[in-house]
Amino acid sequence: MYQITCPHCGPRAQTEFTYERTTDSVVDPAGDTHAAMQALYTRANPMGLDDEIWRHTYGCRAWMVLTRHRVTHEIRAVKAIGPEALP
Amino acid sequence: MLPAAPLHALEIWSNPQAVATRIEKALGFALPVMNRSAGNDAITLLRYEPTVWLVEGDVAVIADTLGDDGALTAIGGGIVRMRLAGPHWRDLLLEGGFFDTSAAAFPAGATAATVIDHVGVRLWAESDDACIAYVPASYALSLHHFWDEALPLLGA
Amino acid sequence: MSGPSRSATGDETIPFTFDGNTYHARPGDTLAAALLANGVGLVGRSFKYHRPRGIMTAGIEEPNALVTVGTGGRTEPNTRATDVFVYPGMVAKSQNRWPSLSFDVASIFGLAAPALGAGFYYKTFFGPAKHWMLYEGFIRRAAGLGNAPTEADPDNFSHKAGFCDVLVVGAGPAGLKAALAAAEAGKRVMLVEQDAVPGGSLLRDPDPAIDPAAMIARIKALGGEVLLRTTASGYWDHNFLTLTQRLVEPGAVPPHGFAQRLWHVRAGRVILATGLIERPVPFANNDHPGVMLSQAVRSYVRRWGVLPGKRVVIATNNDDAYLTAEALVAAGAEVVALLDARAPGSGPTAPAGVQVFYDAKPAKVIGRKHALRKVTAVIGGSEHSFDADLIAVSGGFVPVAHLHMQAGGKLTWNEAAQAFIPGETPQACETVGAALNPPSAPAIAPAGKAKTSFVDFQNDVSLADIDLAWQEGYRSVEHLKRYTTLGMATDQGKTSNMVALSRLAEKQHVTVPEAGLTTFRPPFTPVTMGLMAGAGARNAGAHVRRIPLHSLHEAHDPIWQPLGYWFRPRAYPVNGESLQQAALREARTVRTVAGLSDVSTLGKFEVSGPDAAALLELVCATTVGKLAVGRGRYTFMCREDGFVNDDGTVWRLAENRYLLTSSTGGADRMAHFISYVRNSLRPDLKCSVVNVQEHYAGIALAGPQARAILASLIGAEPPRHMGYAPGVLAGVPVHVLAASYSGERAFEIHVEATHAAPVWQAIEHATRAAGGAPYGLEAMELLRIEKGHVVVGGEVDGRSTPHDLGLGGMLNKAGGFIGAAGLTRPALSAPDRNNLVGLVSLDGPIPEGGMLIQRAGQSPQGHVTAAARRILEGGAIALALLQGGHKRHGEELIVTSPTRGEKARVRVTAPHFYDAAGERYRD
Amino acid sequence: MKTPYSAFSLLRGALNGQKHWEPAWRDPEPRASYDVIIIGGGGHGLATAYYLAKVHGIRNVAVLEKSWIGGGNVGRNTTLVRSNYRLPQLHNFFEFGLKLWHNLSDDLNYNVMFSPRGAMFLGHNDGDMIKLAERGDAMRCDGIDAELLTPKQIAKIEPLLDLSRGARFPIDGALIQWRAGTARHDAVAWGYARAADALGVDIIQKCEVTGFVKDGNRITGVETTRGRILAGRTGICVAGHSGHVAGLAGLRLPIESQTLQALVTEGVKPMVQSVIMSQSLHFYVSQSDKGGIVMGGDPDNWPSYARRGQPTIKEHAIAQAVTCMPALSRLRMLRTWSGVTDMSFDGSPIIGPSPIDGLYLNAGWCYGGFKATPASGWTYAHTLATGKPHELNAPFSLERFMTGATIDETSVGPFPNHR
Repeated sequence: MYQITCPHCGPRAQTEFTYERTTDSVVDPAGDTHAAMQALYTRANPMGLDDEIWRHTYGCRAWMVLTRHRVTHEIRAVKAIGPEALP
Repeated sequence: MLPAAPLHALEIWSNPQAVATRIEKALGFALPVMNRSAGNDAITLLRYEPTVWLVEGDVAVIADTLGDDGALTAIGGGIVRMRLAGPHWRDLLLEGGFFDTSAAAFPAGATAATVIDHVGVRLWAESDDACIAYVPASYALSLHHFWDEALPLLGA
Repeated sequence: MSGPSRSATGDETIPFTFDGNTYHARPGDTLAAALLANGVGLVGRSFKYHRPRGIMTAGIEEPNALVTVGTGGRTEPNTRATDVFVYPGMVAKSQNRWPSLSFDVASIFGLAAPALGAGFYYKTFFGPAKHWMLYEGFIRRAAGLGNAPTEADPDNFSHKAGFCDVLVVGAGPAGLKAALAAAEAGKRVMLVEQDAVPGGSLLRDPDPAIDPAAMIARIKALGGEVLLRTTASGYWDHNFLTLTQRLVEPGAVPPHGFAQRLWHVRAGRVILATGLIERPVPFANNDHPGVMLSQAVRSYVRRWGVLPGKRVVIATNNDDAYLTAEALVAAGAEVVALLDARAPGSGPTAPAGVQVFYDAKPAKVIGRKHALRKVTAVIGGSEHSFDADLIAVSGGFVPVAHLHMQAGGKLTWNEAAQAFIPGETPQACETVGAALNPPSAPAIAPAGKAKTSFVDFQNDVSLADIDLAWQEGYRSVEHLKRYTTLGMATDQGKTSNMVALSRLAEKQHVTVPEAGLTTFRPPFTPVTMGLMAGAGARNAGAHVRRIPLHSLHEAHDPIWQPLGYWFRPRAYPVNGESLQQAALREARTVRTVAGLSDVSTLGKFEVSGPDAAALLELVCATTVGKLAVGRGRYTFMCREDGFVNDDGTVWRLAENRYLLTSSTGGADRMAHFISYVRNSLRPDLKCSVVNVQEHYAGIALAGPQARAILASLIGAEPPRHMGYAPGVLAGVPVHVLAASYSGERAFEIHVEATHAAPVWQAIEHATRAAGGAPYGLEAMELLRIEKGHVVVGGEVDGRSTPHDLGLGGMLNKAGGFIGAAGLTRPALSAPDRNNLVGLVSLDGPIPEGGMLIQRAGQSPQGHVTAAARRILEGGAIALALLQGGHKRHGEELIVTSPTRGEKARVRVTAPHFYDAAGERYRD
Repeated sequence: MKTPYSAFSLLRGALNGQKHWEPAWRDPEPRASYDVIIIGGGGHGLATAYYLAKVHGIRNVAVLEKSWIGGGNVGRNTTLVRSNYRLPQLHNFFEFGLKLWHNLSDDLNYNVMFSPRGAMFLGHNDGDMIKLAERGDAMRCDGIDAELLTPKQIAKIEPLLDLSRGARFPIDGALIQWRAGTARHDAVAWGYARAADALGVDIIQKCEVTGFVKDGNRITGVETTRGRILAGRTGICVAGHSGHVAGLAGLRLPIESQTLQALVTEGVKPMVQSVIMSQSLHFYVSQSDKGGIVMGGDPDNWPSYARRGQPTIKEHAIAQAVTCMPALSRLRMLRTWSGVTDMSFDGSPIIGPSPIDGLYLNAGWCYGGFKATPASGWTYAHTLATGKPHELNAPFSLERFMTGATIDETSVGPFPNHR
């Protein structure tokens, strides 16, 4: 079970988090069909690092991007996303 | 279990610094930082989310400060408060969960949202002798029962 | 008298039974020690050939001495006799034998052994699959070791979290030292030991300079947590470990209700002081009772005061076994020969009176029931026999590197010890102590017949089986393991892996590390399933969710209906009504008078802020922004692929405040989805989304009298259809939403859940006074089917487009909503898609879920999503998804349900059977 | 000609110490070129090679395996074989395979221990039962066996299930497919390998593909750790790692790799007779011939190529199984393993041509690849032999994701982690 360092809560257990999708599969609602389907249906799926959107669903409910290695499971970086927030 | 209390979600979506200053002026104390609490006899603010505070008490003063930068939403009907009191509350919260409740990691005054026995709960270390758990009402009886069963293990 | 024994001291105070015979153990005895003390050497039967087996080890690596411990729901089959401490009244039984341990009919499998080598079953039992099942039946009954309990487990299992700076695994000399040092350095320390007492190898080879009890006391005094009878069984990512703790021994009744505890631990650093496991020696019949590992012999003698044999042969390739000779001699046993496989002069000095033979190794033993009779050795090329009741063997040592490997660590090869030593690791973890420094023990080629020289004792895998696998091309170590089943028994190869690898390396003419190594995966030792389940063993890890008005409904003794994790009233039968009768009565009441129903579980979101409408226009596929304050509308949400995700209603409560409802089943999914949209896609929006599903209890009031009833309760004219108004009911502030799901004039009254009871009671009272009644989900289903409303999980099946469901006309023409792009794909507007239709039966009831066909033998063209009978008139109706259904109204089809033997002739219609124009609730 | 496997042969071996058996497959050096190269020596790859040789007479075929054959998902599953799918494209495909399973041991002269002991989906409420009836009816209309069971009938088959009304998830009934069951997973790989080898197929182990040889928009071979090997047609068949290997050819697939865990308990005497699954819960249980209870649950629903799982996922699946069958409580989890699964974005496989000439795809099996082995091999062999899909795999094209003709059995949409 990973230890994910939430940008807001510090190190927490993976069981509090959910994986959503990779950053390159974010569908732009204003985009055309081809671009949307490319985003939705193709993945690099690398045997290495990828940027993934996760949510601290059962903690502070905030969203973040994890740069995570798909083989070693090392979490190289975590970056908060979402509206501007106080510290 | 504690009696129902007025609870609100306070969300600030824009100009957070300015709103914080206005609220501080109105309340006489600063909005708590992430995973901390602040308050006085009339009102307690518990921070569990980057943009959201759980407010226990009368929110009229805050409502006046928000303008178009935030909103209050009542949520007290869906939350049951339980007080875990006594020397073993930190130990009890280790049952069925995975959140470090040691005094060093979770000192009095701290707040945290986590999962206990598959139920999402929000915790507030009220003091070293008691912790308040904010539990979704639908799960409150089940979690109460879970804690009850685990009691004989404490200190054992 | 020969064989295992112990001199009585009067401490034999703990009664226990084994196969029905009562014996007595001393405090601190393992079952194995107690059995040996009582002269019991034959303990079990092997898996495949049912060969007699005894006690080979003194620890968790035991492959042979498996017994069933406990009774009733606490029965634990396959318990290692070496890993259970005797308690008063313990009931133990041997297993895998019939009719008895000493006379086991299935031991005739041993006679067939020449034909039953590795993988024999792949080469025979051909013919139809049913034939194989016949043979399989015999094999299954013969295999399988112990019997599972048939009763439910009466005990609880705890899951507990642990956090520490340093986790030390193993309380032997190295572990104690490491834990104490860390504690003294001010670290938060956890020390775990699988034994019941600390000390590890000190229990066998005491060192006056080390006092485990004192060290443990000091660690505890410094705030360290010391867990005995606790095994670190799994080492996972990010220094997360699972520990299994026996709160009571197997089969014992726990005083606090909990039998075991599973620790989930996050450690800053992990120190593995896991020690060594001794390696057995292959020779003919090396599986017989009376063949024991050398260190185990020493443990029984020194720790438990048991003599596993009186005339003992020791066979070794290392110095350690000389200590066993000392222990045996000191305890009064006769060491008839010490066979040292090494060259003359290799070993240390043997105790006085012990004859050492060099270049000597065992070739064969002959046994009797509980012990050996004779040991035959090859000494310098010639055979010698010794009368002996026990052989203590040591083929070297294997570092316990399981956790290290689970952590992703590498192993390095130590040629002198012929052993893999823990090397680099990607996690914050290090190994200390004996596991890093196994004694020198050179490779020795086995003497003796391969066929009965066992490597994996429990699974009866011999050297000959390894040879056969090699011969047949199963040469990678994984192929070998899988083909022979080596290392797959309950000991997971703890004593067999290295012996097998050496044989494989020998065959390949390569070194052992070149031959390969299988990976170790959790658990280190087997873990009780109930322990894994924890509290979830009784609720599948899913608590029931209680609606706010649960107890109020309970008073009406309703039929409850699970809906996700919720339970909602399905019907309120009176006077002995069946579910169907009650539902029909309730539905008729709604059609003719009024009914009230609990809709608290609906998903509900309060969306506020200047950009609330902008967010909703993204989430909802219908328009939202044009809603006037005090108005609402039906809406639905699409997934990004264009298929309908959920539906509900959206209400403008105030200038900058909306309420969005979703289906009960979709509530969590929608909460996550809306949060994604708001935070990932549009963090710039000035809005707040708060999940108020549980904040509000919801009460639906429907029927021709609903408006009048509500008006009297709130003292005001209720809002018109799709209108919203705040109000006060029974003194409680409420939101009144005029929405109809039933097809009648209807309202949803949403009230803060903590104050819902008086509101429900007032509405119920007024409704009953008007001749109405509460109605449940089943009546609601009849009403909505007749009205033609779709339901998520029914018609909205995750494969339907808005157009399929007849909702295409409501789509936001401006686009821009989630799913708009996906909807434009060609297959989403193909003419043969499944479209929502209505069905009217031309004969009997329509089977729900049944297939739509034109004639028998045809592939289905659609299916029935929901069926009902008409509420006020007779006749059966249904909603269905039918290929190209929008254009097939009027067609006659057959609904068939072969699994239920039901059929109905139906006519396809529009999916509205009741007041299609909505005249009953429009203003 | 290899010594055929038979009881007689075994008895003969009893007299000679089983010395007469040859290696089950050769260990050939790779040739410079083949008519067809199959990347991946798992069950599907070996089956494809076998059917190419046997059905289509194409024997100049190599199976390239980076490690040892059968080491991927065919050796890391829970051995379930069934065709009880709701959607016709799926149940017709798997039913074709199930028919092959029933005769597979004889066909291969290798006992794969296919045991049609019945696979049941439990229903826990009326809604489940209707869904099960719908599934069964859809199957029956297409000629596939399915039968609804009452709790009483279930009790006769699986008396240890908790059939009480007070159970947390009471059992209202089940849909059983009697012709479904289990098979010995390793034997499937080995049996296909031995039979394909006998027909002339080269099985090349320890040969990892590191790149593709390209001529314009055409793949003409592969680069491997054992050199360049050319091919008329190249088939990727590496479920679990499809994203990675397709990536070497520049393709991005609608696939994310996830870890799927399974476990087996210590052996006990027979206690589970059939294969038990649940409509609302997410576990499946059967008992192996050695007596171990084999079970699994949901995949770790985030991407990973690591063959190690997250322990709480297992704990949850076990909780579900123990709740339904309390007698499992005191058994012990003996061994766990994980496979890397190709989670496709509609839950269904992809078999067919790729956008690159000469390159074919067999991927996206999610957690259901083992049962598909014969049908996958058969249809992929057809596709590789003719350049066109067989009618059974035609719906499973890569294009369906762009056109919207997805085959979404669990109806959860594009994100496998939402499944």
